[in-house]
Amino acid sequence: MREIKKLIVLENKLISSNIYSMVLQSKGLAKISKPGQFINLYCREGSRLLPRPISICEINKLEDTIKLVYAVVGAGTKEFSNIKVGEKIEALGPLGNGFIIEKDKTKNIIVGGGIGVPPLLELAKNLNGEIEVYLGFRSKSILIEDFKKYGAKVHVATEDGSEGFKGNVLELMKKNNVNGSIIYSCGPKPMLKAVAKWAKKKNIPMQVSLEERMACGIGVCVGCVCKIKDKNQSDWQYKKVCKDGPVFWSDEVIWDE
Amino acid sequence: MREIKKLIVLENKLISSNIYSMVLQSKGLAKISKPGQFINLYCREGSRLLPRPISICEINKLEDTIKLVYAVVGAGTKEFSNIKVGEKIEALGPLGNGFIIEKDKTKNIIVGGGIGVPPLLELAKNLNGEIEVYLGFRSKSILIEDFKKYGAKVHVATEDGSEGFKGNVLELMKKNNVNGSIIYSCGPKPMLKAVAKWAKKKNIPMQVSLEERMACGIGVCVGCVCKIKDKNQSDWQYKKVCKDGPVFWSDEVIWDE
Amino acid sequence: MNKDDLDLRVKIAGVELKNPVTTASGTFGSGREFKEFIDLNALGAVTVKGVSSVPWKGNPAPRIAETYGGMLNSVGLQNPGVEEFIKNDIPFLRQYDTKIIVNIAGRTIPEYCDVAEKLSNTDIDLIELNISCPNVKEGGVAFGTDPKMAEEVTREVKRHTKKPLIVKLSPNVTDITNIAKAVIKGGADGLSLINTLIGMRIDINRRKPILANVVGGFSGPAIKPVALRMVYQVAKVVSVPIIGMGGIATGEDAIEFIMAGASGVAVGTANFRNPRATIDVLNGIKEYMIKNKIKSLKEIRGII
Amino acid sequence: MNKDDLDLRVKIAGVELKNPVTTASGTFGSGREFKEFIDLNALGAVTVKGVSSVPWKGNPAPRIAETYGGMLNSVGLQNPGVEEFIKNDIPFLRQYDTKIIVNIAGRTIPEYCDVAEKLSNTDIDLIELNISCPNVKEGGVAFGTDPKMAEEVTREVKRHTKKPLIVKLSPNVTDITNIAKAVIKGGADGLSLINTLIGMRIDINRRKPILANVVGGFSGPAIKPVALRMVYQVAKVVSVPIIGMGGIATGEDAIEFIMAGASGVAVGTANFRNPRATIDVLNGIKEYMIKNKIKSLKEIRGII
Ligand SMILES: Cc1cc2nc3c(=O)[nH]c(=O)nc-3n(C[C@H](O)[C@H](O)[C@H](O)COP(=O)(O)OP(=O)(O)OC[C@H]3O[C@@H](n4cnc5c(N)ncnc54)[C@H](O)[C@@H]3O)c2cc1C
Ligand SMILES: Cc1cc2nc3c(=O)[nH]c(=O)nc-3n(C[C@H](O)[C@H](O)[C@H](O)COP(=O)(O)OP(=O)(O)OC[C@H]3O[C@@H](n4cnc5c(N)ncnc54)[C@H](O)[C@@H]3O)c2cc1C
Ligand SMILES: Cc1cc2nc3c(=O)[nH]c(=O)nc-3n(C[C@H](O)[C@H](O)[C@H](O)COP(=O)(O)O)c2cc1C
Ligand SMILES: Cc1cc2nc3c(=O)[nH]c(=O)nc-3n(C[C@H](O)[C@H](O)[C@H](O)COP(=O)(O)O)c2cc1C
Ligand code: FES
Ligand code: FES
Repeated sequence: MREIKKLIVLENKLISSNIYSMVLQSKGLAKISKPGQFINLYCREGSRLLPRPISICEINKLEDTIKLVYAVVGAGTKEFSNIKVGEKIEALGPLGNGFIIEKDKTKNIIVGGGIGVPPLLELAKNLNGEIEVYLGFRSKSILIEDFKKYGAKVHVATEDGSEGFKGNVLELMKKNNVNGSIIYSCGPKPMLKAVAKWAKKKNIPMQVSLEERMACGIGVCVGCVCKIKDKNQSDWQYKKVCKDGPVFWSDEVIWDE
Repeated sequence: MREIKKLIVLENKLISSNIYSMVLQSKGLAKISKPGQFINLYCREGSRLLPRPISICEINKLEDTIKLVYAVVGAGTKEFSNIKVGEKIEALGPLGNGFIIEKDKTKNIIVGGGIGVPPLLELAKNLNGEIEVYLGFRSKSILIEDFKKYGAKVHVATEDGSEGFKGNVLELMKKNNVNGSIIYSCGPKPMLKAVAKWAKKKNIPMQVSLEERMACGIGVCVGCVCKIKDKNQSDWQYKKVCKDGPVFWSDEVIWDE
Repeated sequence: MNKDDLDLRVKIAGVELKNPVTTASGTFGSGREFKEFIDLNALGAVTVKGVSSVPWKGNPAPRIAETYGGMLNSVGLQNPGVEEFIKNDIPFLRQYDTKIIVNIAGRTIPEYCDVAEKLSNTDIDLIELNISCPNVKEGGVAFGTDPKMAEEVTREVKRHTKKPLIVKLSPNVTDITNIAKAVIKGGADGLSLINTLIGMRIDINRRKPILANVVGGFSGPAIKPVALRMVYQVAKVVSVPIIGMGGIATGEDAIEFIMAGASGVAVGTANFRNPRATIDVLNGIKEYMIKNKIKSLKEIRGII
Repeated sequence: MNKDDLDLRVKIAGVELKNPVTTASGTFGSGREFKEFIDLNALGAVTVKGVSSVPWKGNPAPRIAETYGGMLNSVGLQNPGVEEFIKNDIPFLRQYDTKIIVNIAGRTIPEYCDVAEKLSNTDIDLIELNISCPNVKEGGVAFGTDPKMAEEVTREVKRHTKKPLIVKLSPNVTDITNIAKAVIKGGADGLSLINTLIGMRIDINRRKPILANVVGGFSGPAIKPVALRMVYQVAKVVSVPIIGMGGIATGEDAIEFIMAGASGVAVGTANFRNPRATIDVLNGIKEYMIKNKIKSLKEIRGII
């Protein structure tokens, strides 16, 4: 039977302002995880009932560990940041469907924004062919060197121009005249929406990893929905980000919000 | 200004089944505490809002420490029992009025029951004259040797007869034909009530330390009341255990519940 | 005394459950997602999420907000409709040795009746009529807050189905005993209480309500004192069995509800924090019974 | 922007408070016990615990029960009566630069009017009429759940006092906007909401309710979503100022209430966990304003 596991924290360190990298001894979780999947982390503090979904950033099957990279944005992630190495954290996973890796694609484009970047790292490790990575941040970048390690060509845009291109990631892509056979993307909704629009014009298939507020993370509460077009595109349904996603084809998604 | 203080836990050890002894570095609290006063301990777990009132068992002014002895009866005391030496706990105190020590009394009788015994220890240290201590327990005793250390003569009753006299503490007192000039008492209400009735017959003045469910511990919520007769004994008022007590003269108390 | 000596059976509206533990509608789907975590055979009943006569799309996201010790939801009864439910979910649940309670939703009396009628000839055990969903504009909550409407919808649904009928009440009323008496007059064979309170959270950074729907149903341990009080109040004035719910997460919680007068106990929001919550509650009940030498729950039901 | 640039003033029923933070009645006494912990001059107002025309003994103990993220109380408005209050507490509070809001209780309309009248010629700033105490059998809660009675008691009290009148509403109603409109028709100059929900806890070992009074008033962070929703609903339909309360423990909580439409914010149960809670809330509001470049709370009040 599946269960919430208590995983030992092997590393939990600040890697950028307010952003932490946490490595967990995964009790077999690494073996069955795929890029783009996420796990539920549970708070100790009982007034915070709901799990915090965090994407898997790196999987190490050999050492049976997984790495998460998370931003401290509220009380739950603050709690996580205070966990000391050697302590345990309750976790459930892997959850959701990861990216659909199209092995035959010769030129992969990865587009990430802010705290949407981490799940793309494990993805990069698993792609064949050329990989071009476009990452956008408000100011400071994360994980650049890690992407490079896996042979990807990395382009950075920052809103304040403190690193790489000054502007957003799509502007940089346009400037570089990007082309490719597939786009994998994760980041803030406005970014995904803009890139999806551009990809459609360029006729490049694109996968997007979405975020939504969740209660269960396992497809039960129907809380975490996004609008997804029906096959024949005549109508749409609310699909669950946690179970049907978090990765969708961008042309299925209705971006109205 | 007064404030909730974070006190370092210097000791937190099991001394009997489910009963712990906790020593705190007191940040000046020891200096101003008196026997029979209590402190509020606050839980870390935020779903448990209310402070847990715990009597001061021993005061060490020289080392600036206080000792508490507490039973694990619910989630809050369970949480306390898991605190490791070196960690901190939030505390407010000293609270309430302690025992009124009548220095001129030549024969002091101390009557304690169960987890009501701890505050009587610091009291015993502060009494002049002869001290006879009667302690009742369900089965296992606590703190006997400590009382002896301060020159008290200790008599033990246990309900199951596993230690000392088999029966309750009042039966033992009657059997021993106890007499004295004052009684100080703390323990379960039925015990206090029975001893108070006996003391009245024997015409021995008696102080009782009461317990009630509390919210604030500082006299604000009016939650922790007991019925106390007016001076002229014609009527009664609900008085606050936390602020007007926890120690009352037994003949003021209306024992109807 | 050990676990085998315990008599955990309870009767709800004429149907015997092997133990009092069921699931709160909408927090357990139809059990599919939980079969990986627990043995569904262990449950007294599975109460499935609300079904309506035709598919409902539900409300826009965000639909979830966390609160102190609880949560808000504004799912809005998204469901594929009763026909899909009958086709897919009844056969799935019938594989297990557990009773099936189907929670039904509607915007109008005919809609409610249609679902009830369609379920009439299926292999389910009980219908739970939800007249208390705060997330649906028409019907839903109005039926649950007006005694006359509550009685009427109960009577009509009762006329349209052969299944025993439980009515699920809203806590968002001045006097819940009035509504309870009304639906019993309308023919209810049992009661479920409580549905969610109505709550709200604001995202002070975005300066917007967290829920797209502004307000939502408030559930979880935070609401338990209200739920328990209502079960107690209603149990004092009615004689039909009650399924108690609202914040139940442990065996002790369940025992409180049983002492307040509940026959069944449903585990809701706790499932989201702990997918084994139902089993933990059941085991907790058993442990309490053994420790306190209680052979049958009858000994403590409504003891307060 | 720094703290000195902020304009925190709010007007409640014609009275200007230097900042929106006050105390919830019954959780702060008359401030005496708190002067050791905080500077009372820092508060916009002190709302004192309920006073009645003659001394009230209150309910038997236990009067307190903890719940998940909240608590129950069944104090039952124990107080020494309005005359003692006038003699002892007004002079005490007048030493401080803070407004005085006196919460008044009664079993009958004449009792309410008597208190209001006696306070009329004293040096207090506002009267808060409590028609919503769940712990008093007669009057109390009934006045707060029936719009007609709520209107009537408001009108009569208003006739008997020269002080501006705030009416404090009960959340234990089907539609709080009805009661709000009724008391405004009766002459209320402002509203306080919410009073406590009604809740219950059972001690499963003793097989008895924890509270001697069986049920009690439910307060604390657990109830915040209900309080916030009600403030929002009422603010949308009335134009008098509202003092929001129910679970406020941080500056962020207070900002949520202000965005929902509250002018003042009262800190209640949080005082029991943290005697400095009022000051922490005030500082939290200021920090939020500075961070978000908000000069006056007007910019965000009722923004939702
Ligand atoms: C599929 C998925 C993958 C994610 N992966 C990552 C990741 O790899 N790294 C990372 O830093 N963050 C990730 N997030 C966002 C992360 O879940 C939130 O930042 C986190 O839950 C905030 O918790 P908190 O207690 O600190 O904040 P609070 O605001 O105090 O949380 C209150 C509630 O809101 C929810 N919530 C708040 N923000 C979000 C959000 N953006 N998305 C979903 N729920 C939210 C919380 O889960 C909680 O229930 C992911 C979210 C999803 C849905
Ligand atoms: C003045 C005073 C002095 C005390 N001194 C001691 C002491 O020295 N050693 C000791 O072991 N115990 C003492 N107690 C009792 C102690 O406060 C409770 O056992 C403790 O609060 C239980 O907390 P819990 O979370 O473990 O139990 P839970 O039952 O989970 O607590 C739930 C709520 O009930 C309250 N509560 C439960 N039992 C009691 C009780 N007996 N009295 C008051 N409140 C209670 C808790 O404070 C909490 O608010 C004293 C009580 C009072 C009033
Ligand atoms: C996400 C969610 C969905 C719900 N859906 C339904 C529903 O479809 N029908 C219904 O009657 N109640 C529904 N409820 C209410 C629960 O069944 C239950 O009455 C309520 O949540 C209180 O119990 P709890 O605190 O244990 O969750 C839902 C609750 C939640 C949290
Ligand atoms: C112990 C206690 C006593 C209270 N006494 C009163 C009272 O005398 N008059 C009144 O109007 N409200 C009274 N209340 C209600 C509070 O003022 C407040 O409306 C309620 O507790 C919700 O706020 P909170 O969650 O911040 O405590 C009391 C609440 C508590 C907890
Ligand atoms: S979070 Fe519950 S269905 Fe996705
Ligand atoms: S605990 Fe609040 S007055 Fe005693």
